[in-house]
Amino acid sequence: MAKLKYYQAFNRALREELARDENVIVMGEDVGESGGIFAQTRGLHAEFGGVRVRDTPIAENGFVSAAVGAAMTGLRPVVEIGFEDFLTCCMDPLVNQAAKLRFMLGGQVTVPLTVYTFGSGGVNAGPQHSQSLGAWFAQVPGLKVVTPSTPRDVLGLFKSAIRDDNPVLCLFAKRLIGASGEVPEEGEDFTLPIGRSEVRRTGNDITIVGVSTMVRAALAAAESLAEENAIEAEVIDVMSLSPLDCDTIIASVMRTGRLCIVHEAHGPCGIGAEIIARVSEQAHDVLKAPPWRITPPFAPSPFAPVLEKAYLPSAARIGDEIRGRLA
Amino acid sequence: MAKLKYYQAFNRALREELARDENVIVMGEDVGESGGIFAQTRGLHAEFGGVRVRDTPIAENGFVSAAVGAAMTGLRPVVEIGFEDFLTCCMDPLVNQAAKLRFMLGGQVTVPLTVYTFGSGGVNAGPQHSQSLGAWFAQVPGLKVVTPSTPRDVLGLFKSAIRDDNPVLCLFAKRLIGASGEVPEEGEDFTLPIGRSEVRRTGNDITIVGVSTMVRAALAAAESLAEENAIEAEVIDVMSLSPLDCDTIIASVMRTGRLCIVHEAHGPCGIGAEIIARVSEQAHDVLKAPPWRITPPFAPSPFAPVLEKAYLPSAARIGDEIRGRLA
Amino acid sequence: MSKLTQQAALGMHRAMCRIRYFEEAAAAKYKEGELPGFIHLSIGQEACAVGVCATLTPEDYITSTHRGHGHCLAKGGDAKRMMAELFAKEAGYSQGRGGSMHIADVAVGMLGANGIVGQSMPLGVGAALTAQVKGSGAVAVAFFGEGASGAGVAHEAMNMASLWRLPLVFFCEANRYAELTPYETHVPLANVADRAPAYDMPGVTIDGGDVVAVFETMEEAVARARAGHGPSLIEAKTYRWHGHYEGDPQKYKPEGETEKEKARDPIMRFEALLRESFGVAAAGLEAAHAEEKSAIEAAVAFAEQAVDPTPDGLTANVYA
Amino acid sequence: MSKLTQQAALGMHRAMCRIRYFEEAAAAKYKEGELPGFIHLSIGQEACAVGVCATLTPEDYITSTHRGHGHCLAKGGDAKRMMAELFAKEAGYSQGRGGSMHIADVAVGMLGANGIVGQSMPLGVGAALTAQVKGSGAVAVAFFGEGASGAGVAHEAMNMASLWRLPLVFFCEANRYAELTPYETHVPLANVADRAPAYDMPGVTIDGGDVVAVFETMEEAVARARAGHGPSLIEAKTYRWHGHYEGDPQKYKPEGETEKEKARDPIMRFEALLRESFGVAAAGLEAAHAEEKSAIEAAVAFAEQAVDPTPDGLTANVYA
Ligand SMILES: Cc1ncc(C[n+]2csc(CCOP(=O)(O)OP(=O)(O)O)c2C)c(N)n1
Ligand SMILES: Cc1ncc(C[n+]2csc(CCOP(=O)(O)OP(=O)(O)O)c2C)c(N)n1
Ligand SMILES: [Mg+2]
Ligand SMILES: [Mg+2]
Repeated sequence: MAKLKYYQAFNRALREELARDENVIVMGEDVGESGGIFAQTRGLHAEFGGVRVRDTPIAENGFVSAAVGAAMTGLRPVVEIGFEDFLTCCMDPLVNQAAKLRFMLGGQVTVPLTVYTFGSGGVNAGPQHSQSLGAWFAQVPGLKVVTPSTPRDVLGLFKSAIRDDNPVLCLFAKRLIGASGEVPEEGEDFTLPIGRSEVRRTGNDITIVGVSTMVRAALAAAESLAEENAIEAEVIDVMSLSPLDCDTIIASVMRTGRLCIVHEAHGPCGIGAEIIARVSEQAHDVLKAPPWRITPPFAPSPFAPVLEKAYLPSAARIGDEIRGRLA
Repeated sequence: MAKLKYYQAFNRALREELARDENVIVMGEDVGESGGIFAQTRGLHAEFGGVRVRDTPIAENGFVSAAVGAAMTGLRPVVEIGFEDFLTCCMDPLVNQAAKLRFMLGGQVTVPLTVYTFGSGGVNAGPQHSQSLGAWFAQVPGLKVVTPSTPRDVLGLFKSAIRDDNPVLCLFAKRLIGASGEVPEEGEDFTLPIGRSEVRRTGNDITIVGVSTMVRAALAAAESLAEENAIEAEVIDVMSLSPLDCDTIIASVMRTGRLCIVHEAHGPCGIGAEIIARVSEQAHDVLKAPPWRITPPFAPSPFAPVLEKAYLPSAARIGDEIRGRLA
Repeated sequence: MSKLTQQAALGMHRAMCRIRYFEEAAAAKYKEGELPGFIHLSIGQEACAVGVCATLTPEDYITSTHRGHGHCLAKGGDAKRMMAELFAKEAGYSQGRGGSMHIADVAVGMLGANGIVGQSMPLGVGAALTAQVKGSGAVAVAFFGEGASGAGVAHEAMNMASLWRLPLVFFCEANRYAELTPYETHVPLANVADRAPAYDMPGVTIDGGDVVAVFETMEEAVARARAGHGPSLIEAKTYRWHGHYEGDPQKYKPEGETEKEKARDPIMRFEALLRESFGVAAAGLEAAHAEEKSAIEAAVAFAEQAVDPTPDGLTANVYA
Repeated sequence: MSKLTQQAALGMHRAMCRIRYFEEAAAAKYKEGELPGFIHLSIGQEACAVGVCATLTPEDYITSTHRGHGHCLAKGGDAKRMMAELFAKEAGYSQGRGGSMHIADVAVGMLGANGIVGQSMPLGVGAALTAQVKGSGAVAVAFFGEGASGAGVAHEAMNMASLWRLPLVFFCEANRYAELTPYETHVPLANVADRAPAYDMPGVTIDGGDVVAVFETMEEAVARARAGHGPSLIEAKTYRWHGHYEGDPQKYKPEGETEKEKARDPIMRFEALLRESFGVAAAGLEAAHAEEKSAIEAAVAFAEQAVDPTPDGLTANVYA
């Protein structure tokens, strides 16, 4: 095992795929010579050249659509949208083009497109630079959506996304960019399947499902619950919002009888709602108590650190809510 | 009571509001002299002039954002996006501008914007002209979303939307455009509150929540269930996706113990998921059986009539599913 | 005219007839209630589709709009499978999933009609990007309308294509209306092509009813693209004889306008030229008409007898 | 120069100093870790904000970019409340909800900085639309960067403004970079303003370090807008002395470039002119510096002692 930071795992994944398949190209604002605003694409332009690692103008709608056109005709474009909030600027190529073209052309094309972006809050970036919008895309047939929360998952899921013949949206977390973690050694071609959740901690008293940044918060809460209250929480990292692996969650709830979902996205019509709906539909009787969601309040993300701290779900809040219900 | 068609109720609502408040303006493709592709704005250009009833170029991002700018500075723009599918082309002004400006400017502005569009399927318009995307906006704080299913509701909710000081998205249904229904007499200033669901049929055996076009299907199913199986279904028209009136739904489920939600939108992270989540969170114990959703399969809307017919939930399918579970 | 051989010219004439008969048949069948959904016809604009595609090889790409039948036929699409698609049959190009608005034959480089106005342009950028990255020598043509020229993606696409010197031609069919509103509602200039300097690319406005002018102008733009000198913008002034969609009452058209345009029928104009400058006999032209007409009748018969798709395939091709 | 009175010129000089000191203070406090989030400074571009806003009345509107401190100050925003906003305090213009990237004083017609590149332009169209519909006589100015000029909304906004003859000025601050990439990555032309003919509007490229040139060019465009003759496009060639965001290592800048630009400091250039052509004494200029500097120090002190917002207000102003 080697140790890498989240953004380094990103960089390694992209480098490996660029080297492996000459049809892989990278496009986006500042992905070229400058190496990206988070150093995420550093070195790739030098190694693979400006034809394959290409700076774009600020035209998200246009260059994502261009990437769709390129994907239809034989390339495997990997496209950066700097902040997840800017996905608002390229919804049409994602939803009406990439997601639908294979279906609506009767299978005449595949669209092996990867779009990645940095989302979530916690860095005081304010209302237009802190959002988590993954649920929108989980609603769209034809797309896949992954939310890696560790360097290992970044490496494995990003590489799988690039190799997938479908459009895949990789939602990375700004806040985790500098986080370190173990990854397979350099040289190992490591991939992870899209559409599988993982149990990060086992326990029999409650199932906590975390999304992205909230997996860490859930794990921290679980430790304190174990220490202070002898409550053993099972923590699941959902990893893919679409396809959603509900089997792993239901198997857990079968044992724990209790379910809590934590995410940074807003509650209404979010992935937490979807998980509760599926568990209710498929395993209603195993729930010993009402399931619930822990999310930010229904308001944009505030800039002020003191407000954003209160806004985002924390380990303390997760612990308290669970204690309040179980203790 | 008078009788009007759905699009006529639309036209009357807009005419009344244009006459009532000189700050109301209408913008969109073909809303002017031509009177709109569904005759929805017929006569308004002649009555109120080209300054207030304005044809736009095909630039949804630009003209919705322009409407936001106009709303911030004292107008009450009412903006048409012809098909709901084209909301993909103006997500940024809706989500990052209209929804957030009041919050992120600390209350310095209001954004009294109304955006309306014609969604849903059933007219063989194919994958890019048949979508129901309301759940996306229900996830966004700062927006309101209504889904009127009758001429009366069109009249009442559209007028309320235009008067609301917040951005409101009115999701009309193409398929209902020619449907007739009773409305208050011409001259009566009729509005309906945004954020309230209505019980359309009472019953004690199961609660069916319908969205837009699916309210009719649910009512038809309820009639056949009553006749053929002596099952009395309560049918609720959700009417507003945001704010969502879950109290009316929960009050019903308290009596019926059973819940089924029907919508044309895809299941994952849809309003059905949200309703199940809220009912599970707030009234888990009153559910006597697993709740469930009836939606199209997870695929784009197919063009072929024989396929679209099988794709969309129907009264027959609703009836069968309920019979299968209750009988 | 030097560049155009008689054989090529006759092929173009055939293609124009094919499009005309195809769309007339579609209009008739639509009126009879046999075709579901919406259809958008390009009758009157045949010289654009044909003049453009006559300069392309099967390896070249085109991206199209909601008004794409002509483009698909001109690029080599099969009228039978196209008609079957309009009839929503399993034998259609997209097995009845897409219909008229998404007509496509990817095998011949027709990447699809598209229901989102403007998107043909960045999609074309993508096809040209593939050609550039792979060094395949292919070029792409993105069709669009004057209405689409007001869309943000039109600008983004032309800007990117210029910055990256892509092998691409932006071909605007300025047919005087966008849905129910005239050109002037959408473009504050006399010519869409006058925007070419804003992208440092050549721009030219031509008579879109003159198939030879389209062909010759395109030849130059395609040569430029293939040589690696970057994109061009061509605007063809043309006219749609029918409504925006079949069934459109067309109240927005001044009285007599369509009739006046019909008198300048691009097919008739080309036939005059074929007779006068290419020495083609009237009988040859009539034979072409007869053959194309009966081919389209065969396509209709094929489509009518073809089987419906079955609901068990509802989720096919959602994912690869 | 005839149009500019000494009094007005002195006001502009003050405003330039105010912006400079405000942003230098913000940079220092950011470095000390006192300011959260990201901040984008316009040091070096002061002549643009000031030259533009000097031609406007409080009833006129401006829309701004992520780099909006200068615009807000020049339009009459209060340094105290602005600084408090950067410090994320309740006394800030937006009660700490928006921060630097959304700095606004709607009461003086500054409709807000914006974090979405390009959106300042259609938002400005909206403000101009209000002026037109209400017949208020107000004009709007939309600031944007050369990077933003590649965004689809830039095109949509300029097209609409032209079609509707809106009282609007599009003001491009071409500061040589968009984030980490140079002008050439974004614009295939020497000048963004060369796109004006594509919208049938006047376009001019000027030296954005020359506040008088900005002022005079704007006066003409504003007069045109007020007279109902429609929009204009002005491009000011300028330079940002700092990074894209504070903390940016600026590796993409050629060595010595910033220093060379600093030698052409727009404030110093204006001071030379004030002395030479307006007969202003050096002492007067020094006094202005001293006063503006201490006003900014007071603003910092105000912001530092101001109270934090409280979490009970998390959902305030989400809905009206
Ligand atoms: C993004 C988007 N906005 C609006 C529409 C509705 N619409 C379909 S065709 C059309 C007019 C297009 O005009 P033009 O580009 O001139 O093409 P033409 O129909 O004349 O061939 C419009 C507005 C759409 N399909 N997509
Ligand atoms: C839609 C969108 N895409 C990307 C970004 C990230 N971004 C912020 S500023 C910037 C560069 C803007 O360049 P320019 O318009 O020249 O303004 P400048 O920063 O030079 O003042 C970019 C790409 C954004 N905020 N919004
Ligand atoms: Mg047209
Ligand atoms: Mg710049």
